Amino acid sequence: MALSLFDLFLALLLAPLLLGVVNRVKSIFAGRRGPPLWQLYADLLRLWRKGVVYSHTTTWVFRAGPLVAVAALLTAALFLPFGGAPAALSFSGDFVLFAYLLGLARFATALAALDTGSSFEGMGAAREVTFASMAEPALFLCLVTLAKATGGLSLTAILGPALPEAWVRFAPALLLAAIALFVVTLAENSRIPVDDPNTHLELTMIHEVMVLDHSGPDFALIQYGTSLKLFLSGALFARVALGFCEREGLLRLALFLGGLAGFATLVGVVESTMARLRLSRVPQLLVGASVLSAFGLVLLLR
Amino acid sequence: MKAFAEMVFILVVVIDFSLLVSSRLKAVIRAAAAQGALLSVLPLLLSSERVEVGHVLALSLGALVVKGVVIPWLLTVAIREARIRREVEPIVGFIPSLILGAVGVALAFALSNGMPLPTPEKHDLLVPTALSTVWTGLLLVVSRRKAVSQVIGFLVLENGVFVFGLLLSDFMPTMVEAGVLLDLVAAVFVMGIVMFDINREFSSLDTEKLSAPKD
Amino acid sequence: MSLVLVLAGIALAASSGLAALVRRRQPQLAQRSACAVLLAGAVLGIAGALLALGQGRAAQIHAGWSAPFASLELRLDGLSALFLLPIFGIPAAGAVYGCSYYPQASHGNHALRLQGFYGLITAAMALLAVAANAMLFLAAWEVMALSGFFLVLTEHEREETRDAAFVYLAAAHIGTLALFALFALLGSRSGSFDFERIARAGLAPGAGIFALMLAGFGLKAGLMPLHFWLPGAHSAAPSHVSAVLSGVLLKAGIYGILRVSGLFPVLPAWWGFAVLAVGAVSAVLGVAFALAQHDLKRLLAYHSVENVGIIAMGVGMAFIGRATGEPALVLLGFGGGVLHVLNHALFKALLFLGAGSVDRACGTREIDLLGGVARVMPITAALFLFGAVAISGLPPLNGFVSEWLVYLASLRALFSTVPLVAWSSLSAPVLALVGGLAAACFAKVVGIVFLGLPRSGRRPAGEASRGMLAPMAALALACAFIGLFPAALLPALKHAAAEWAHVSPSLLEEPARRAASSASRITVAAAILLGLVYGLAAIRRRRAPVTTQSQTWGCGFARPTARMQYTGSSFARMLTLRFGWAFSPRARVELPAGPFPARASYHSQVPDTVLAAALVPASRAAALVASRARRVQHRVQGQALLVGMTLVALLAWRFLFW
Amino acid sequence: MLFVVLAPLAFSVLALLDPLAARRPRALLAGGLTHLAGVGWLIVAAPSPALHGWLELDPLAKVVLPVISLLFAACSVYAQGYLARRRDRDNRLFVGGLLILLSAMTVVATSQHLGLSWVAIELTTLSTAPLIYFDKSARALEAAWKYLLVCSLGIALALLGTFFLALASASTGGPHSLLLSDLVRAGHMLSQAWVRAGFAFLLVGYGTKMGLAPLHSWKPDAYGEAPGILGALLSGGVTSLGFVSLARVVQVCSAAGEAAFARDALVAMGLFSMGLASVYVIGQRDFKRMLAYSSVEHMGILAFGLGLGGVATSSAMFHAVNNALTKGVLFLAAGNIHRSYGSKLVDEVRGAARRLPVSGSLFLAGFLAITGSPPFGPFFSEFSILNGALGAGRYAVGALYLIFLSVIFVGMGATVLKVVPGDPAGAPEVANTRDSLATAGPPLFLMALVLALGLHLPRGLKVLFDAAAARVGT
Repeated sequence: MALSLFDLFLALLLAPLLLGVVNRVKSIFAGRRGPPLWQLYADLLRLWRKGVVYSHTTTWVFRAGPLVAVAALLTAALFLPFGGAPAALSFSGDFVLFAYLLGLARFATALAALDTGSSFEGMGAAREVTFASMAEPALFLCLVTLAKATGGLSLTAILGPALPEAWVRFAPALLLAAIALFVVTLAENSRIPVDDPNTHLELTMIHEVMVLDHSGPDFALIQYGTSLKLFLSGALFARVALGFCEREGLLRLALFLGGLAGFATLVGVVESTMARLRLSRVPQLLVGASVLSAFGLVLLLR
Repeated sequence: MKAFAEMVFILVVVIDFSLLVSSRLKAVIRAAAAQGALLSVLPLLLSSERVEVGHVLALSLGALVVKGVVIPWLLTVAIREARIRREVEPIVGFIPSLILGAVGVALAFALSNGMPLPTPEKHDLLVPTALSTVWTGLLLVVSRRKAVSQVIGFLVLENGVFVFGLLLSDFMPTMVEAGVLLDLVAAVFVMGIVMFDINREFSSLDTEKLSAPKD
Repeated sequence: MSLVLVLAGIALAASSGLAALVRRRQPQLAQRSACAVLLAGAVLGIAGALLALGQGRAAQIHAGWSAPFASLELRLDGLSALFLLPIFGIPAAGAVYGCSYYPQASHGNHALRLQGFYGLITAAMALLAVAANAMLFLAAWEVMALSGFFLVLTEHEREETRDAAFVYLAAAHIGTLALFALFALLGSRSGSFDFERIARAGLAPGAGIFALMLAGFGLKAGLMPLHFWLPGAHSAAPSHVSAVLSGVLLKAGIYGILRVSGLFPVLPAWWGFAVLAVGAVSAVLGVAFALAQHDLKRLLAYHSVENVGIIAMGVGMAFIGRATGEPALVLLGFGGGVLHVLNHALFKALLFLGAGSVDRACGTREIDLLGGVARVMPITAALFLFGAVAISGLPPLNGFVSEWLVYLASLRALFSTVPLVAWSSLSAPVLALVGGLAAACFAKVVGIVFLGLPRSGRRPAGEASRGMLAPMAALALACAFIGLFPAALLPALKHAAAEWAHVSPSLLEEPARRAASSASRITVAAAILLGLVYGLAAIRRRRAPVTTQSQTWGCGFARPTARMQYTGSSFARMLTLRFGWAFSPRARVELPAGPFPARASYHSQVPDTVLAAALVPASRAAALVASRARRVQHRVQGQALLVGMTLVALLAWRFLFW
Repeated sequence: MLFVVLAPLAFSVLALLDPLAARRPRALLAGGLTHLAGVGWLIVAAPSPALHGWLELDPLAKVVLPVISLLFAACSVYAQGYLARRRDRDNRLFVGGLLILLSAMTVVATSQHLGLSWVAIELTTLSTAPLIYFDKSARALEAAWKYLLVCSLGIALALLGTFFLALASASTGGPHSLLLSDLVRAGHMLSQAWVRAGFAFLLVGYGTKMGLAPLHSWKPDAYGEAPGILGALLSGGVTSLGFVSLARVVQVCSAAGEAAFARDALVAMGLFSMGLASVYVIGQRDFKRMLAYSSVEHMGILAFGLGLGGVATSSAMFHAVNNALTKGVLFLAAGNIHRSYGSKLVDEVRGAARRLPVSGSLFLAGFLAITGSPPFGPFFSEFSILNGALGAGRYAVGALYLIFLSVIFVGMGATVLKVVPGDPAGAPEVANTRDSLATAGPPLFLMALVLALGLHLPRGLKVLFDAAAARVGT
């Protein structure tokens, strides 16, 4: 239990760093030196100290949005086993709660965006919930595939000792699931090719346009939430992808951190080498991911 | 006696045919009256000893008066009173009617061959004649435009029923007499034409005009 | 004892309308007394149901009734008791709400009639839940359906109300006729119309029985494509009526499916797959249609189709569990389905009442005309949001719990050794899709209606009255309770499931214990979530930074107006495009013309596909054919000809062919 | 026994001779109530057969006679209000005709002699034809003419059929009689070929009287144009008697071993009637004509039940009672609505429930009852007939029965829901036609009976239906 809590603490602490790694990879590709790895920590601190501006239009929903979102993400973090230890909280079907907590965070953010009455933020919210609802089946197909392969019904069980053996027996299915999971991760975290976190044209943005009106500590929470979400999805992906190598003790934690770094690099490479898709193509990508993972599941069920 | 009866039956069927081809209302009425009068002879010809003479006479006389005289007379009056035109105005032409009638007669003979009579002492032409006449009556009701023609058709149909009833006159005379009620209906029809003056309401007795378009 | 309480509740509910009738001269008093009588009945009924749940054994009353085949056979078992909770609870909340929402003082006879049928439908549904004889069941069923009809017809001066009521009535009656056939089959095969005897006869579950059951009960439950009557009826009725129709009446269909399937000792697996498939289709298409709606209440009505689909998925899993002898599937599927019945009743009633308050305050249900309602009606908005979170299946509320049970059932199916059963776990991604779409849809509803700025002149004058808020708050509390303490209801669900599946409760003990331990962790997680929100809020409040009020960032637009806000239609457009194949949208477009366009407009609506694309054209065609057919035989000659031809045909039949 | 036949006749003579128009309706009331009392006494005292056994209160008679008497009594009360509002018409023939009709109906109900039945049925046709023309409009005349012609044609064929049966009884050793008990006792002694043919003719003849499709063509016009009171008596009384007469013929057929064909023919015609009614009811704009097609449908149901045999026949007896009472409600209520709006087209009539709270609601309730909604009586009978069909393993006909019932419900519902709800403002209105005790009370009373039959079917009645069904044979 203590180890689980330590892992959790580490995760919450390291979450902003992951985004720093992604940005560093991107700047290396662009031939720049780029911001320092801990840039986001500095940003968060600065924002936390700033004052806030609220629109006349907004209500308590706007203020509650970031709080609920971060709280939901933090709760979700309880269910994910990070390093070697099992998750802090685990029960059969807990990944449903995990996914739905991410959903709650999204719901809160979208409502906060709609509360401003801005058409751009409304647009962003609409896109966010649209793509999320399409990513959801793909995510669940991946999880069901994993559950079937490992015989576990909780994240801890799925990512536990049964996973390496599952990789041996059902490698093709798990490979398909992992690819789909990566696509879902990109979509859920508003990364290229679904969304471009660095764009400055409101018309093309998804996640960023939703939070245009947030400022100060609220925005700090949102930024932290974004990084935490990326960290959570990255951790899930890394654990699944590295499931085939079995290690013990500290080595496992090292492997996990290495996996995360690999994930960040992968995201950075994808972001640097691919262009953002047209919005109308995004659903095809997500449906494609669903089909991939469904195929994986079919391989297991046949 | 038997030959006489046979003669009458054949005449009745011939009158059926003539009813189907007549183009004048007057002629049709006259033919129906003649048929009625002919029928009134039948009870006398066919009666057996078991039946009281009173019944036989009553039946015969009643048929003669009602079928042969009263209703034809009423019809003539109706035509005059309601100023009905003299033509029959068929829906189905005379030749097709005649062919249909002939088919009906053939069927009637075939059918009665297949239906053995439980009372064998009666004449074997009786059933086919009755059925042919019923058939002719139906044909007239269905294939003629004017209300008067339909009344005549009904009258003929009823003549057929009357002929059939003669089979029962031995053991159920009252039942046969009840058939006279049918004549009452015919009378009501005619009175309807005269009293409620279908002519005035619809400008002609053409029942097609009775049907306003509706569903 | 428990059954006696329920019967007393039924009697009080049925007579509640009379209370208003007696005192009709003093409208306010009359309405309150009707409401009080109904409330008293509901309290008794719920007490009876809870008592039965606590006792864990069925109560029975038998009395003679001299209608053909009928007897007054009443039975209160776990399944009945679970259904009795919403059956009494929702109308009670609705009646209180109605006192302020639909006052007799201003609505006169309409309100009087409404109250009468409101009590009657409550009583009929409760009677249905305890009926253990087919004829009694059918009688209660039809009284329920007819009361529903009169409730929908309340505002009968409006043409769309009459149309909706007619479609409802036609659908209800056709459903009843299917049930006629169903029970006639069951009765003639088992030789009795008492449920107990039918169950003891050990009938074979055949395809015909299944088809009749699915058609008859599916029509009432609103399973796709038999849902066509539902959107119109629910939006035409006053809101507290919609709450009962949507929250409880539909569930009568689910109850029927469960009750009848419980009469068979074994079920074939294909029944389960069929129900599962129908449920999945209903869930997905229901929420898709909901997304495309502009009318708040129609939207909520389509969500009922979705939720009934989810319930049916649970029921289907339970069927599969019974067919393959897997107690975990029975418990989780049945438990998820039945718990969702209760949950959906709670949050859908909450949402309909909220929609009613908005409708009353703003005078429109058109989502795209509303906006910013939360600023004037903060409590209503908060309660509606509460319901929205619950119906989207988001933690920590009750919608999540029942959906989670259904998820768990489909995940358990993964490990079944029986061939094909594992495939039913494909329902999990379907549920995920439905959950995502529902969340999107309620983000739209809450966001567009309550947040932002008013999009038209229709804005509320003030917060809803306390009489309207209180029942909503009560419903919200119930939602929260189930969401936070999901393990509380599991023992009752286990008992009912065991009775239904004809297995001993000990067989379900093991899965129930596992589910309960998982459910208790949900409680922990929910507590952590709430604690975190509270803690973060406290920290955030402590931070108390300099706060400035300003305009929303307009992205460079010089003069943004409220009409430039995103609308509900635009919000949902990307998703509805994906379901274009299922819709038959109708658009009225007026394009801008010339160099100085005076006006342009775009109006679109998505009518119900089944109704607009299939049933209405079909009935038009039937009417056309009928009117053609009617043109024949007006002449007297033709009529006489028919007589003659019938005679000839009969003779020919007899003598030539027969 | 003879008293209930003769008393209405006596009152009819009184009415026909009475010079005072205002006093005549009272003769109707007196006749109806006397008859009701007489029938009540008959039920209690159960006297021995009259007229050499030609009139007897057999189970079939016990089923229909009280219902007809009740219906007539209700109509005679209704007539007080109705005729008071129709001072413009001479009511001599109306009152006299109705009383003769009652007498004839009594004879048909109790007659054990097929010949006597025929005579009395003929009399019902003759006595009602002039009443259809009560409105003296061109369409009423047309309706009366069609009624008379088509029914007479049927009745002539029925006479021929009766002759056939008589002939069948005249085989060597046969009873030479048309008395039902003689025929049934003779059983296989009857000449089968003639029984067969006789049944075909009688089915057409009495089927016309009942209004089974395709022999129904007089119904929409007659019911559409006749006063509501006559519609109630025709569709509740006369058609039920056609059914009873047909049932007695089936009884003879069963005894002669010819039941199988008879039953098949009845099922076929019953289903055909329901199917035809369902076609004609869709999009019906005239609500009285709609009721006529509903009557065709229910005659179909009765024939269907009679044809199925067993439980279904017993239920058909029950349904005959339910149908008679409910049709009474519907026609009387429809008559009130028709008079108040001066129209019977759905385009002009709306909001009847508001303008005529009792009649409008009764029209709706009657519609729900007749289409088989619980807890009204017809629900139980219609359900039992279905149960009989499915129990006998006849799934196809059961399915057709259900399909027709649902189409008819939808068709009738569309019409009724245009008439009853809504706002009557702007619809045409005839002065002094609101609900009164005399015009709204009788249908309300009948409706209560229909409801009571659904809530509680006395044991005695159940036994009676079974006995009547047993009479008809299997």
